[in-house]
Amino acid sequence: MRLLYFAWLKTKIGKTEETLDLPAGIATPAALVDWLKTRGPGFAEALKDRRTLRVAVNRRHVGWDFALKPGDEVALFPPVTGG
Amino acid sequence: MRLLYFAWLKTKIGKTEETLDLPAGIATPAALVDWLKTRGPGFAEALKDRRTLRVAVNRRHVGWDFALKPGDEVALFPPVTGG
Amino acid sequence: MIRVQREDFDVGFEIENLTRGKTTIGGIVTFVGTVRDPGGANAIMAMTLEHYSGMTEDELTAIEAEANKRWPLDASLIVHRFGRLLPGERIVLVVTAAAHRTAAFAANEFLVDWLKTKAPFWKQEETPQGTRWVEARDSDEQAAKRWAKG
Amino acid sequence: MIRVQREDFDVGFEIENLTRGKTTIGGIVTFVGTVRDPGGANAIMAMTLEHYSGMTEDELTAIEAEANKRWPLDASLIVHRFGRLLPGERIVLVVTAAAHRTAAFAANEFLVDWLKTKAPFWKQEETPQGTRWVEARDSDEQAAKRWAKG
Repeated sequence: MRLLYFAWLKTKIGKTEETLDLPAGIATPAALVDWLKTRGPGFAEALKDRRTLRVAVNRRHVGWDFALKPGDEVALFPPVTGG
Repeated sequence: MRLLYFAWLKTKIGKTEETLDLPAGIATPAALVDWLKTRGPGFAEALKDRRTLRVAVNRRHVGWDFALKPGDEVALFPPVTGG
Repeated sequence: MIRVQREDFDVGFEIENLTRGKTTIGGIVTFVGTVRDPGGANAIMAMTLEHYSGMTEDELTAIEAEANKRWPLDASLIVHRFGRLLPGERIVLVVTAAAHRTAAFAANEFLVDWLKTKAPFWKQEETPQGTRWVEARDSDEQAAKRWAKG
Repeated sequence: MIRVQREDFDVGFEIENLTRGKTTIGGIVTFVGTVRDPGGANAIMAMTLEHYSGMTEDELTAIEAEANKRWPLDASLIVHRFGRLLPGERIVLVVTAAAHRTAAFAANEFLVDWLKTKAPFWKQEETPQGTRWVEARDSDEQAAKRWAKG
């Protein structure tokens, strides 16, 4: 799957995107975030409070319990501030 | 006083403006309209229903019971349709 | 700023001229009213706007001041044309600029509603059946009433 | 029509290009969002807009379609910039045109409220104290909620 990070998530995690295999047992964005948090202090800091985050799968806003599939493009970002 | 007519009043009355002395006893636009109606069929036709008319004195919208003074500029017109 | 004129106006130029260098502005709302040809049985070939020269300018100045009293605007502009106009031609321009968009939108709608019901302009339409004066619309009166202060 | 671009846009040209020859239009509403420098303790020197390329275009296309479903628009346009912008520079353009002004105003406010809360853009400000990411405003969330269908 392709993972994208935007705004301050990008800064804290230290990268814009990465490609990895969806780990076994990870079926939702909520579970994915919990797993990502174990990958290092940058991830743990950036993802510590899910209420400050939003998630999109294949370029559409989704909820934390959305059903992930292998090959999905998952983007994590703070609430948007456009316009 | 100066009298101005706009839109279809102008057409029915047959003139855009005229200057005349405020007749004795005419103290309001309501009384003025009643007096004007006696001046001919064009006036009678144009002014027959005051609900279809609006009045401005010295370039300000006023009510039919506004107190007229000699030298006022009085304009009669239908409801506006600008914008 | 207000202007009443026969000539067309350049929307981009007017916005730029009004707001240039004002870095406290966050939102600019613009309304352009155009001559509409409804087509079919209501088709029009042209429209002539008559106005009460002198009163028009006074009224536009007063309503612009009222909008600036009600909302914190950084800039505002009303340009209204008169004379004969063809379908698609611009009639009126209202620009309102403020730090926040809500004030700019509200002030703009207030001004446009007001123009429809109070500004001394009268429209005469040229139709295949002849010319006719446009009647005031009750929906415009209702729209204007929502701004009345309680 | 929607566009996401780094370059500035010409408001007058965009309106003219969108509406030229469409004589069923009676009212055109335009919103231009600009980089605001609040000054004082909140002064900013510049702002950088990051966006999610691809998703942004999809989302703008979808919301424009939704606005056209909700209101009878004759034409609509959204142009949103990204990259580094200075105070006073244009960020976003929303144009809505309809036979009657009420539809054009409502659709425009709907689109702008939506852009503030859903379009995947993030603003980073450069201040005398350093750079900071702008936080989402609760007032924008509230403004967007008024369009939710019951």
